[in-house]
Amino acid sequence: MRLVTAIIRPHQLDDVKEALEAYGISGMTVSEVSGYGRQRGHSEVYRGAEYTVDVVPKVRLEVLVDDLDARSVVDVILKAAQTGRIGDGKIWTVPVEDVVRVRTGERGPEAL
Amino acid sequence: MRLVTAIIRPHQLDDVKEALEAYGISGMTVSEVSGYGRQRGHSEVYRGAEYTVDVVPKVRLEVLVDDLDARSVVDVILKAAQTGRIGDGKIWTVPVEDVVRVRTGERGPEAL
Amino acid sequence: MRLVTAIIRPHQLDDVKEALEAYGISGMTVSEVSGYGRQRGHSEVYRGAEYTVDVVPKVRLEVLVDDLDARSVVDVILKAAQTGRIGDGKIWTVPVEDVVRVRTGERGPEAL
Amino acid sequence: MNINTGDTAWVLASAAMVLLMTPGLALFYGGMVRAKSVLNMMMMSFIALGTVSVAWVLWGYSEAFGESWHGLVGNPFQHFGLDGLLGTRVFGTIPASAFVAFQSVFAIIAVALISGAIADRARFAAWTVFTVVWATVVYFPVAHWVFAFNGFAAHRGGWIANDLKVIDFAGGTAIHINAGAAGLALALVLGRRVGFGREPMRPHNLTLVMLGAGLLWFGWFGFNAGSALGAGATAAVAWVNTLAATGAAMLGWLAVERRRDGHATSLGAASGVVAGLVAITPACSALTPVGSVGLGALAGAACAWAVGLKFRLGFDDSLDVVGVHLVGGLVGTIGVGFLASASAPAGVDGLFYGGGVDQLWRQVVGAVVVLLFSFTVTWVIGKVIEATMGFRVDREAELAGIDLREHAETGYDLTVLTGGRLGAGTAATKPAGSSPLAGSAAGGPAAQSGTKTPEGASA
Amino acid sequence: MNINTGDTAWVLASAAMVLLMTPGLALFYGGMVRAKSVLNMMMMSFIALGTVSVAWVLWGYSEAFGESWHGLVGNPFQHFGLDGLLGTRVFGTIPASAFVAFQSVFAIIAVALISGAIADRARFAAWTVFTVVWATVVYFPVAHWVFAFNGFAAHRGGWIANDLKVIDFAGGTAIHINAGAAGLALALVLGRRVGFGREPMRPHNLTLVMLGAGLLWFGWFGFNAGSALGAGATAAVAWVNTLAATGAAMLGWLAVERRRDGHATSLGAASGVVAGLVAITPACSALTPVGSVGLGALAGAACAWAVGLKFRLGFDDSLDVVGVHLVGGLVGTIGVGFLASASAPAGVDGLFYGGGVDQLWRQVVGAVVVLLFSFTVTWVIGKVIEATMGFRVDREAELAGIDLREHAETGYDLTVLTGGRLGAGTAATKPAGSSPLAGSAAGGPAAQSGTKTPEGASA
Amino acid sequence: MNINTGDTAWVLASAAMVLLMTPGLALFYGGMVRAKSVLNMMMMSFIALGTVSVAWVLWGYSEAFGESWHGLVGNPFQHFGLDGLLGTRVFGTIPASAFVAFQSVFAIIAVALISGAIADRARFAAWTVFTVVWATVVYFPVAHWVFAFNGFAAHRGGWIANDLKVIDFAGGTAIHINAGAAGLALALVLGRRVGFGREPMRPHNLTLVMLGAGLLWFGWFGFNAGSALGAGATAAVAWVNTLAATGAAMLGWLAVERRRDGHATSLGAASGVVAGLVAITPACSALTPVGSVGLGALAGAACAWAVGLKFRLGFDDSLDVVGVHLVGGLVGTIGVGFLASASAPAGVDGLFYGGGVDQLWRQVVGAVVVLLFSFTVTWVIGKVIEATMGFRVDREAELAGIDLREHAETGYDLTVLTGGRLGAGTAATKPAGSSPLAGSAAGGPAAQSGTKTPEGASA
Ligand SMILES: Nc1ncnc2c1ncn2[C@@H]1O[C@H](COP(=O)(O)OP(=O)(O)O)[C@@H](O)[C@H]1O
Ligand SMILES: Nc1ncnc2c1ncn2[C@@H]1O[C@H](COP(=O)(O)OP(=O)(O)O)[C@@H](O)[C@H]1O
Ligand SMILES: Nc1ncnc2c1ncn2[C@@H]1O[C@H](COP(=O)(O)OP(=O)(O)O)[C@@H](O)[C@H]1O
Repeated sequence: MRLVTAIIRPHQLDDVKEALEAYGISGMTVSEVSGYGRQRGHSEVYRGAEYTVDVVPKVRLEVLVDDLDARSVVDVILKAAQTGRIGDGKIWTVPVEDVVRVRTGERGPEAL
Repeated sequence: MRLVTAIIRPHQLDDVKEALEAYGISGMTVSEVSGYGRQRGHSEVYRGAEYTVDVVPKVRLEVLVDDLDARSVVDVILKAAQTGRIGDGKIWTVPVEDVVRVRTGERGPEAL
Repeated sequence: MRLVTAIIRPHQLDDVKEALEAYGISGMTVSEVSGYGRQRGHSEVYRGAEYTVDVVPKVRLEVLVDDLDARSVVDVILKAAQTGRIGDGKIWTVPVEDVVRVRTGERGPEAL
Repeated sequence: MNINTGDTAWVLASAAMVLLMTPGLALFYGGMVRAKSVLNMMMMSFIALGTVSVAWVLWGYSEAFGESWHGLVGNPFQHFGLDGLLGTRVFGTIPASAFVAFQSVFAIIAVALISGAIADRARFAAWTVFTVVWATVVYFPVAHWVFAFNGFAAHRGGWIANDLKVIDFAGGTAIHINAGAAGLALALVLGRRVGFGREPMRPHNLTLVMLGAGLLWFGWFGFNAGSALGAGATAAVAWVNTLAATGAAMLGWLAVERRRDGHATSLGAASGVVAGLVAITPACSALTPVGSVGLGALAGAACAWAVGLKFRLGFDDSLDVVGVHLVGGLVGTIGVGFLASASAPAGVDGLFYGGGVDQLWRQVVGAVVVLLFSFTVTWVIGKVIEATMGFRVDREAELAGIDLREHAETGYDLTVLTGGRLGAGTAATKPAGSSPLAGSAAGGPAAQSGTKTPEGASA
Repeated sequence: MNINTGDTAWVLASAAMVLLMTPGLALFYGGMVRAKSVLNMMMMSFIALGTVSVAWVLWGYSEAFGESWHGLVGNPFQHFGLDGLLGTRVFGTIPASAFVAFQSVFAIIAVALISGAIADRARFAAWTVFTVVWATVVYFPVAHWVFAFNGFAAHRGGWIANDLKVIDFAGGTAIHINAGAAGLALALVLGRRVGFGREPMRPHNLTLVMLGAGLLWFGWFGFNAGSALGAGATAAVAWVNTLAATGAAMLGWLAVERRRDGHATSLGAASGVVAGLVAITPACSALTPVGSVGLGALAGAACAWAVGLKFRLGFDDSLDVVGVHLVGGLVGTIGVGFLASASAPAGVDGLFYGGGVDQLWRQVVGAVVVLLFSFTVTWVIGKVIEATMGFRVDREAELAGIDLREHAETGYDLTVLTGGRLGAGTAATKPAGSSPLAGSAAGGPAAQSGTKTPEGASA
Repeated sequence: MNINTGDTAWVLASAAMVLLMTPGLALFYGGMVRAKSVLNMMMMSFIALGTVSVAWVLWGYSEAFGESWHGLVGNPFQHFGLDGLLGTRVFGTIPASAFVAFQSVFAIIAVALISGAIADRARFAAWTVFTVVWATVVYFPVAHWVFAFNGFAAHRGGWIANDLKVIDFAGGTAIHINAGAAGLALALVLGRRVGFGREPMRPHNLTLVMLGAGLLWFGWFGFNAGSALGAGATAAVAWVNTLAATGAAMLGWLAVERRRDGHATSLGAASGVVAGLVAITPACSALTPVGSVGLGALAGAACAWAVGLKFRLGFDDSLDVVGVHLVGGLVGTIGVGFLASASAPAGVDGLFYGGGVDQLWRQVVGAVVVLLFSFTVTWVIGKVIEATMGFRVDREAELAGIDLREHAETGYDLTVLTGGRLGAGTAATKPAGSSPLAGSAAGGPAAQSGTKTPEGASA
């Protein structure tokens, strides 16, 4: 199995979720992160003092998938998350040894 | 070494922590995530407009363990986190190449 | 490619970011986590009832790097994050199969 | 008699200030619970603003201040709907309606105070019913006993004010002992929260608690000094005593904390403020400022100690209605018997000022009778509601958060994850599908598919 | 005539209470938007406190209460800068300046109310200009029509008050219908938010909403009872009616929600409070308390239903200025025609009390004229601003959050990630580099390099 | 003389409004610091409500308004414990106790204002001691100088009011210059925060700041208009001037920001409000409304510029007590010398109105003397406290957050991670183990082991 992790724009999350669902992926885990990269942050000014916020809010998506699906899932996410402007994010894949569904104790592909 | 990651119900966290401690695991990293899966979210109504919140609050647990402990740790978490109802979560294991303890610079199993 | 993950003290984040930038790393993803380990939490008292908070706020840093950089990046983080006191955190490395830059669809080292 | 505009101005301003105390209480309580039940906690106060207002106008005023039946209860039909009070009728030096206004907000907050005892676990519908029943069966009669003086709003008033002659200037018995005893009864009827005494249930937002304490303190000047029903020396002395006792109570509470727990906390400061305000409520016309400092310090310390009782005795008075209002109310009401000074407006000497035990026993009897009456009747009301409609939410609702279950809302949404989508099936959205306008909001076809939308493209 | 200190005390206190309503409104509105636009939402109210205060003092008062030009508008130059009102001049029983004070805060909140209709998307500079223009072209004249009675502040006043003789005690037409119609016009001019009707835009902080509702209620006693311009029976009756209607409206709104959506919500309670306050505003001197309960219940239910309209009709009145203020204002203003009772201070019988349709048609005409005037003129103002300086931010700003774009600020920073560093290039920091003191803050050389600092070492 | 109920009503209401300013200040300041020190920031204001209230009642009033010793200080023993002021004694047209009440809240807020200068780093015990010492050694004497008029509360009053004849209606010198200079002194004594001028320390919750500004503005009408000690034309003019100057100051501040930084911010609006209120405080009885607009605009702009000073000069006046209160107080106090108009209640012409420099030099001397006195004495007090008990927390406490160290509390707990468990070892829990009731909370054996509990099973 594989763990596909994607860092995307918060506003693309709904589209990505829908695309994954359409592909047949039924579960994922989402969290809030701050991204640091080419995309510039912004400045805030408080009583004349300027603060440069160099991180940008992003969303991290984690999807456990079958080995065979890994490549397609990356593509599905890629397509739904792409806007073509700096800061669209990254997707990466890591091999996973073992997956367990807590409710049932099932292991391997059945646990997904 | 292995990294065991578990997505569990927030309310089970205390039990899992205690179980891991009893097993002899002394450290872990916890974060808040939103889960999306079979477990349904809920609806909220504001001035007559209904919002469907389809994510469920979950907790992510990350535990670095020795290769030998990996399987047992998964079992310990499984046992403590299981309620048998939809939404109990997942546990997965990923191989780790290198672990360093920042304080001392120790590497490998000693760093755990 | 490799994914270097580091759990560090929040207050060290700026130093680590600057060190990585100096080394030539241009992107990373940061999130807030709660750490559990040797470092003790603290107690709070509300109307005479004591609460023991056993987690400590930490920051998780994720950096995708080229295989060749992995070791050096770990060292850079180690140096910048180290204070020598309990609770400095961990750094670990995981092999990554595939990285994609969402904006362009580039894959592999170019995507970093 | 003629209306005195100065007195009226003060009473109307005071009434508005007391009205603000109930939202203030909602914040004070709301900040103390966990984030997942803040709205329900606040709603328990807010609904009292709705139900008790209406009940007051319809029958409550009349039940409390209509012609008395044996000193026990006013005639609820005499002024039903405030009949006969609109015109030029004057009570003392103020319009009858000004008195109606001032007393209305006392009834509201008395009910709201109880809610702190049963945080996080009461069905909202059941609580709504409770507010009306409790006001009718407990509060209006007790207000009659304590606040209805012979010859003011009616010829014959209540027995505590006129026969027992308890000194209870602004409601130590009628409001605080009453609500405190009722809170204890309900806490016992509903039982402990899931995880009580084991799981941490720390306040989720202490800035709300402190804001609430500030609003309460502000409003309480209307509560206490307004109870003079006029703008003269009595009101002014009550004002000063209210300040002195409250300041001292904060210090008293913090001193206990500092000694016992090692730290003076902001929750302690806010709690001390309320404890002092509670204690000086019955006493503010009867004490010297120095006596008020003493009473306040004592009340602060006593309540700081009393809030630990629930853990020892195992009842889940969640936000310490007993520890603060019942104990504080007792300290204040009985304290009058010791600390009253004839140099104060009430003109009575307490035990410490050479007045003997005459006033003291009256205070004790008044306090005990109200306590027992309120506890007993409330317990019965609670049991009846529990048996008929059910008073408590199920444990899943408690764990997930009562806000979601009872109100379908979340207190805060501070993250970038919007975490939802506009649903189908409600009033607002049902017809939306059929509206060509709504469907094409903001210049594009609604994106229900998984494809990229023009909107998505720029995010 | 002499100043009556009691009346003056009440009017001054009321004026301060009404001033507080605008920050209260800022919280009420601010809590309802998403976290990324809370500051802009609050600022739209705050800026009205700035611009309208100054406009009022310079020409606004005079335009509203100076000598009338055909009952349509006061002479703006007569009391420019409040000329001639400082001294011992008395209006009724209060100093002229007290009347100036009291009316000033009405103008401010009328303007602020409109902002709810265009949440999240208006350029701040454009809104700032709008506040001044709208106050001058719409509010001051309408206030003249409704509030300027012949012979009070000037010999000749406005046509609605003196010729049409609408009963509008505290401003159902001048404030609520006026602001509601203006809100509708602006919502149409600016168009819908990105994602309206599709993306969830749920309230980000309901504790702010409830706090805001509490402050509004408190202040509204000044608004309504203060409009008696004295501390007598009329003020007291207005006070009681304000309580009764508001409580009933909360219950009315919650009842509709409970039936329709299955839950009584805290947003509903807060909204019901405001709906009730709006409806009783014109009526509080004209109804009995029981009539007020009826009017309130009706207003609560009607507004709860009306807030769904925008989804059906597809206009983005973001925070329901139409659903609450326009509809509530109409219910109240027209309701007077039905429910007025001659036993109340206004002394007029409505249709239901045997008074025939005489008062009813006056109410309807007054309401409709103000509605049409306000809608039309506001629409023109909006279009002109749009055409000249632009009224709406671009969609990137809307998506990223208007707070950042328009104010360069973030409402909340609650995390341990400080998320930034002190920048260079502003007033504060520009000279800092040249100051030997600032560079060595806190006993160490500033760490601009990537190496560990002494500070870092202990974190 | 007799009590005037209208005057008394206004003074009592004003006193309550001013009391609310201190919680308002706590929010204003609290929102500006980082989340990890919000409670400590608020507590610095709250504790002043405790200590100064008690000190006032015991000796403070008498020190400020007792019979004067050479115009420098009142006799602290004359009215110790407010002795002799309870009865029917009347000052002017109000009960003596009403005057006591009104002045008490001035003392409290003067002390609380200082705390903004030393945010995030003062030991709470040291600050608590400071509040009492500073009130006694600095505030009560200065209040005597400025507010004690001959023949009002005592035959002989203070030198600034009676000999120098500064016009300082509500306390520009006694409160704002005084607190501002004290803040500067303490900021220097305590030194800069760890990371000052390098790390970002942006406001953690601007909704609190705006709420605080709103409450301050509301209360300030009591502060300024209440200082007339009666409900007449003077109070009404003060009210109007307070509105006009504040609105203009907000605009002035925002204009500077917009020009300098490119954006008008909500922190700027809130700060401008306070700057305007500060400046009009001494001047509100002496200016025309147009003069007030001018003074306000100037104060807003001047303070907006002045808050950058600390970065240039390198002192860490964390929340700009100097930039807002000292500078604003100077603008207002000295501004009177230029802008006073004899048509206003104070009846004096300033330089711009043809009055020459007579009033101007008085204003300058008064301002400078209070500034120097306050700065010097406060510096000494600060140094003594530093040397004896220590004034500053250690740097670990600063980094981890002073709330935890000094109060063992966390401001917010908004996440689903409860992050803790009920501990052992405190009053509340110590005896819990021995209670059979507490151990079996909520119908099950307490789960202390690592096994699944019945509770767990349903989460
Ligand atoms: N080397 C990296 N390791 C981990 N995350 C990264 C890395 N580089 C970029 N990211 C993440 O991807 C996001 C987008 O990257 P950025 O460089 O801004 O734009 P783009 O990917 O379009 O070139 C960043 O905000 C960050 O969260
Ligand atoms: N394919 C997946 N990849 C990553 N996380 C998943 C995946 N499927 C489920 N999860 C996580 O596990 C949680 C529980 O899954 P769910 O399907 O609701 O219940 P169950 O595992 O009991 O069948 C989800 O909320 C989500 O956080
Ligand atoms: N086995 C582990 N797996 C994952 N994270 C860990 C593990 N042990 C420690 N950590 C993380 O590292 C942080 C520091 O660990 P701790 O034991 O407190 O100090 P140190 O690493 O200096 O000995 C913890 O707060 C936790 O976030």
